[in-house]
Amino acid sequence: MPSSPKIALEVRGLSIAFVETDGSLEVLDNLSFTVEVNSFVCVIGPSGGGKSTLLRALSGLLTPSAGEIRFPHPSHIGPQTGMVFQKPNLMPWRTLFDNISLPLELAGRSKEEIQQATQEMIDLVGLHGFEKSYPHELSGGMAQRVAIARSLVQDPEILLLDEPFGQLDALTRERMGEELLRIWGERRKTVLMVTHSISEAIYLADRVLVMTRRPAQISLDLPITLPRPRTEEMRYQPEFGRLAQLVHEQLSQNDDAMAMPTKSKVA
Amino acid sequence: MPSSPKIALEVRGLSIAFVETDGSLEVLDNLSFTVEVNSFVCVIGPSGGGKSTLLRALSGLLTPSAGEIRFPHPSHIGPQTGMVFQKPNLMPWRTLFDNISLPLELAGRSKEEIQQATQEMIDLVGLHGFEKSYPHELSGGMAQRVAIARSLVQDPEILLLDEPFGQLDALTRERMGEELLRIWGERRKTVLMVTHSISEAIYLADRVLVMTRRPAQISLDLPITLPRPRTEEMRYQPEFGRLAQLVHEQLSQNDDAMAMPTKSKVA
Amino acid sequence: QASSAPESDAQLREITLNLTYIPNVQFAPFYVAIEKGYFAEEGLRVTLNYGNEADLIALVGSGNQQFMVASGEQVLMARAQGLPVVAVFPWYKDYPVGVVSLKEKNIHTPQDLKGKVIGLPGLYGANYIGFEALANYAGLSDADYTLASIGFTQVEAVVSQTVDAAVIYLPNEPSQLRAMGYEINLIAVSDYLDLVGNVLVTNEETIANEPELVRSVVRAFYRGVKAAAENPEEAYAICANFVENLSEADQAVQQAVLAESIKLWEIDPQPGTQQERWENMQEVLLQLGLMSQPVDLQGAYSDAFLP
Amino acid sequence: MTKLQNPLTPKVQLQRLTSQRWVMAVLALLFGLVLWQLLWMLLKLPAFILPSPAMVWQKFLVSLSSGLLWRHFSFTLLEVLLGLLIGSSLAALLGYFLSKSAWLENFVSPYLVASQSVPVVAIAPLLVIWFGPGIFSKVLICSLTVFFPVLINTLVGLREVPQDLRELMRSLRATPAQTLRYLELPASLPVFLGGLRVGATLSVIGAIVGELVGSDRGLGFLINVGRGQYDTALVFVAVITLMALAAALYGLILLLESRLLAWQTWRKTV
Amino acid sequence: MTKLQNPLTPKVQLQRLTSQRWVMAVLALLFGLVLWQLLWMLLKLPAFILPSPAMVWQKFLVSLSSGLLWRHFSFTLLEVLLGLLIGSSLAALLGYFLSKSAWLENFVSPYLVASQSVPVVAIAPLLVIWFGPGIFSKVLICSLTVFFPVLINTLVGLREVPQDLRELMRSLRATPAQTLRYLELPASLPVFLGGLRVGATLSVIGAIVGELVGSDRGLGFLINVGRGQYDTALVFVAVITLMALAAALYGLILLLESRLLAWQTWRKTV
Ligand SMILES: Nc1ncnc2c1ncn2[C@@H]1O[C@H](COP(=O)(O)OP(=O)(O)OP(=O)(O)O)[C@@H](O)[C@H]1O
Ligand SMILES: Nc1ncnc2c1ncn2[C@@H]1O[C@H](COP(=O)(O)OP(=O)(O)OP(=O)(O)O)[C@@H](O)[C@H]1O
Ligand SMILES: [Mg+2]
Ligand SMILES: [Mg+2]
Repeated sequence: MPSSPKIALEVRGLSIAFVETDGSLEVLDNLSFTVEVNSFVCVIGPSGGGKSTLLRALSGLLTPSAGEIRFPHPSHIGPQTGMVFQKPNLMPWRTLFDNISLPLELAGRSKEEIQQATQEMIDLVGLHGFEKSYPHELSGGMAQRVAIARSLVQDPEILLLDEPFGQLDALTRERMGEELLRIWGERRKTVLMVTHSISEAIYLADRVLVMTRRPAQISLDLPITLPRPRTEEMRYQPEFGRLAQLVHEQLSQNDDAMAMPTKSKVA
Repeated sequence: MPSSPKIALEVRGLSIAFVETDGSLEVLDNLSFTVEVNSFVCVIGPSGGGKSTLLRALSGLLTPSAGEIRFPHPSHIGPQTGMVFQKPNLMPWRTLFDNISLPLELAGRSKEEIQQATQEMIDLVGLHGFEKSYPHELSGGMAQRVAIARSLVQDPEILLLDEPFGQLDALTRERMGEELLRIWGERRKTVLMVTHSISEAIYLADRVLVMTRRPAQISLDLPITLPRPRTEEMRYQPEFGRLAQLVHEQLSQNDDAMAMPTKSKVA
Repeated sequence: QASSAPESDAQLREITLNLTYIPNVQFAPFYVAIEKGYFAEEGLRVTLNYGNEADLIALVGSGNQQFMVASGEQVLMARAQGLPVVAVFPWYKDYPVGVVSLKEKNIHTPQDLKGKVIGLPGLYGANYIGFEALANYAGLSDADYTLASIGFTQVEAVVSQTVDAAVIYLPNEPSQLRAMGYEINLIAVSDYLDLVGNVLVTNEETIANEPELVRSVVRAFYRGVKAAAENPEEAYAICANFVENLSEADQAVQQAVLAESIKLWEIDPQPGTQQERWENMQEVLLQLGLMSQPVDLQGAYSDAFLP
Repeated sequence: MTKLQNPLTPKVQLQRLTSQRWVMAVLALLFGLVLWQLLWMLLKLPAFILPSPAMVWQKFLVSLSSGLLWRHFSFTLLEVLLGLLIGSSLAALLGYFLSKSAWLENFVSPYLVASQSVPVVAIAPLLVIWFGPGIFSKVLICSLTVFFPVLINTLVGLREVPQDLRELMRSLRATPAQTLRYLELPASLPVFLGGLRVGATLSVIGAIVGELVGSDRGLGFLINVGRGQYDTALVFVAVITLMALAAALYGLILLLESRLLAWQTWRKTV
Repeated sequence: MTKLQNPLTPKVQLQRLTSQRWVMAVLALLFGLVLWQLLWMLLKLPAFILPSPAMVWQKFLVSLSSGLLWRHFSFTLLEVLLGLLIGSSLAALLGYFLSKSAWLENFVSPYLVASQSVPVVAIAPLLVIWFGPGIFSKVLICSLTVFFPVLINTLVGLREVPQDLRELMRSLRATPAQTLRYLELPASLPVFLGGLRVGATLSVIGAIVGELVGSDRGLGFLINVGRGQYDTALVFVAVITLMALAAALYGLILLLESRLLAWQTWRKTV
């Protein structure tokens, strides 16, 4: 855990609503939280709850209806966020290699640097041999790994991950999680990750934020006090189970409050 | 379990290889299995292993390089398969409602029938209120639920599901699984479902097929003898754990055999 | 295609002569005058430019260009719209338009056109005016015949009998039809009406500021006309230097075109002889409604530059 | 959160206004008129080369009240509409079949390209002989002009139909007709409509060219008459009328586009 | 599994051959020639209206060896290439900026549409006054002809750039120039190239029209010469040459397309 609680990301009173023909759809309602530098935060919540909307607002793709988002840490010259979208979002005309190297090209890195860093990432996500494949020739999980590699290759200060492991098999998923932890540990990044797996959240994070149904608020802000490095055995320790139980209960409660999710609008 | 072992689907010696510039990529290698009528089979395997390729071959979208696929059950006039792709594959110009009703329109059903059946499905997958939303206005999980609803609404004899619950949160995922079981139980369908969750596979299926790395073969064909209806408690019974252990081991073994997945080609 | 006199003297004055249509044996006098150095003797180096008649009149009228060849009625109509163009030399003595038909159609006089389908390029320009003048003269009204706008496809239309007769340019289409072996009847407008034909045109500004230039151009051109008319074979040979593909074209037809053209030329222009042609033309234009008011004919043409 | 309505500040109102197509079009028109008047005053070109807006307006009123303009305009309009209809339908039809067969496309496209590069005046004799000097040959020329851009955009549009959705339709056992109606048509619509935009604009030129080659009616003929009589104001009236016709057709297609492609609009946050 | 190579049966070989663009184009050419010869023999039209292939071939050789054809062809080629280059670059440029600003597009598009519907003949004197009678005014006309289809397809192509990828570029803090180069250019390329296909074909027509209006060089002029001298074989030679020119340009763009859009090919199973 970082010793001095410097703030990497500060969200205050964030509300987001989409214009609809017959009013507006409130997605986020007066959300406030902070993320400390070098911490690993997982966000968990119901489908359609507003997690992706939150991440898109944080990376500047959406203008909030109200509230503010700040990146106060002085070392950040501008918000250096890297984003993994929920969809792989690959460019169909670029090979796997070129999709991963895109951020480096944009940053104007040298040829050799690009070659080396990209190849490293390809090996990391287990796609060696597919460098020249085009996105439509990849399986769902392979495409998702390409997207992860693309976000990691640029080495950003803050990583925003939107269900990055959703289409990976259990083993690959675990391996990718381990790799993420390793990178996070080595390069000391701030990570905000959306996931649907409670155990994954607890296994990886310093803190788990549980979101309610739309309009989303944070119903639980749970610090994960398990020591690091985390090991497979921890998953079977009572503390892990207790934490998982807490999150699960909170999710169910949120769910029960509105048994069948329907759309509520502000006219 | 169906009493008479009628065969819904028969795969014999199925091999599939993709043409590449420098040879060919063997994805499936001499695969053989049968699926009994009204059974629920889950397929599990590594990312990029060939599961989606198998499903696409079964629904007639790919021509096998060798081997044959048959649907011997006499009640099937032609292969009446319904497919949920790994991606939602929604039509961006159609509303949520119209995306779900598409198969019914193609089947030439009456207006009222379409209206009723579609609305039922929308309620089932918890998307009431979003009937008029366009795909780009949906969250990842919502889009996936639309795809599921679209495959269910046509009421096919054989359901081919390619990781249908990948982007759903834990609770919605469980609920959708229950609904699938209910529909399967009521309408007696044959289901072949790809999933990455071992516990989900065991909880839902009559049989779990574990696939190896590419070129894929079936390394384990595990009958799940847990009684039906399945309940939440079963997840914590020793039998469930034993089965999960078996699958997990098999997957790890397959994985160890080729620690880092690389591409192998036939020149 | 710039063509200069044999002696390319830096002292020569550059002028552009604008011809309508494209390089063609019909413009033989110009080619002859250039080739034989008549223009150079006047101290002129000539560039020939080809273009659309209406465009060129607008350019000459606006002072953008100085000299061109135009049909007489164009001069009147342009002046009616305020373009200060002036005819300074009557190149043609006859109006070069006629009506051609296959012999078996038995069309010999304007009256025979009654009830016939007559093709012409369009309801504008020299062909239209010539035909309407002829019909008018013969006492035919619009109801007596059918006009078909067929573009410049008269030969094809006559041959394929899409039309009974076609309005044509006297030297051109008849020569071609004869060469193709068709027997034809020809009604020339000039057999019935004396109308002003092709003239050399400049603008009032040039006449006022450079009368000597006008005189030089007319003089050199007139020498070209006479030389070509006197020795058609030589003129035809000279044309080949100016008209592309002429040696590849059907020699008989092209020689016939030149011969027929020469018949229309004014070889001996005298002051005063133009008067009637211009008056007749003005009358026709007024009758056809192509002009609403008469113009002062003394401004439209000038005998002052006749050699 | 109750203040979700956007307040209608003057700036917002201005933005709304300028985002309206017709407002900008009217502004552009006014701007053009002013420019024309300025040009006329500055260049001092003679009226038979560049008449003033007032002179043209005068002529417009005269030719309108005499029925002259309407007679020729309606003829051209008929040609344009028929040509556009026939040309674009045939192009869409052929495009569909060509897109289904690579060898057919390879066989036919040399002819198509060749047919597009022949200037109408060069084949006018044949056209007039084969199809007569009436409206038919003009509609034909107009259709030919419209044909190519619509065809190419149909081909490109159909090629761009997402392969994933094609697979979806196949998995739903859709017939070719259903695939056309439910997938290919809507998916290729944006690009197809782009072709139609070009086609509609070209159709006006096509009709005019047809009329210039040989006709006794239509705006093209009116241009010829005006030119023949050195009545430049009349030429301008005819040209401006056909500009307006082209603009109207174009606007109509934009309207159609904004209707049919409404799903493309991305909802903003409040 | 060792039999993964596709055996080269005669049928497969035939399929491979017919999928080759040039093979089908040559076949089409031969087919056209045969048809022409048959037409000529059956219709028995006078050579003045329809010359035989042999006569045209003869004329082709003569005008080639005399340098006549080459002189005019090279002039037209220059016009076409310049016009295509200038017209499509300007169209792409303007299209890019228009796509960035709805109000600019609404303001400018009436002018664009209007400019497209003005027949060249109507403004020929103005063109000559402003740009002289030389090659410049022809290149201008040619550029204008090319301009519109390329512009519209640029606009449509840019509008069709997937929103998701735009968001990706924004999340990567790409500059507008980078977004253009890495996203907008490749993503809109298929539709843009479609516009270029139309543009290239039209450019030939544009050059010819410019030459017909007033010029003393080029294939358009040669057509006029042939028609004026009743040398129909020469007209055919000129027309066929410009058809070939258009076809060559078109083929070149198809080649470019198949290079640049190679990623679109979907791998088959063996
Ligand atoms: N562009 C948009 N226009 C309109 N509504 C939108 C848009 N994007 C998202 N929404 C709505 O906002 C809500 C939240 O969507 P969001 O994608 O943030 O959910 P999520 O929590 O990421 O869900 P999931 O886990 O399924 O991905 C949904 O109801 C969705 O319909
Ligand atoms: N159209 C194609 N062209 C070439 N190769 C392909 C194509 N489709 C799939 N492949 C290759 O086939 C292999 C298997 O892909 P498939 O999609 O079947 O995997 P999968 O088991 O579904 O993986 P995942 O769990 O990641 O979705 C991959 O290596 C992929 O690159
Ligand atoms: Mg999401
Ligand atoms: Mg898959």
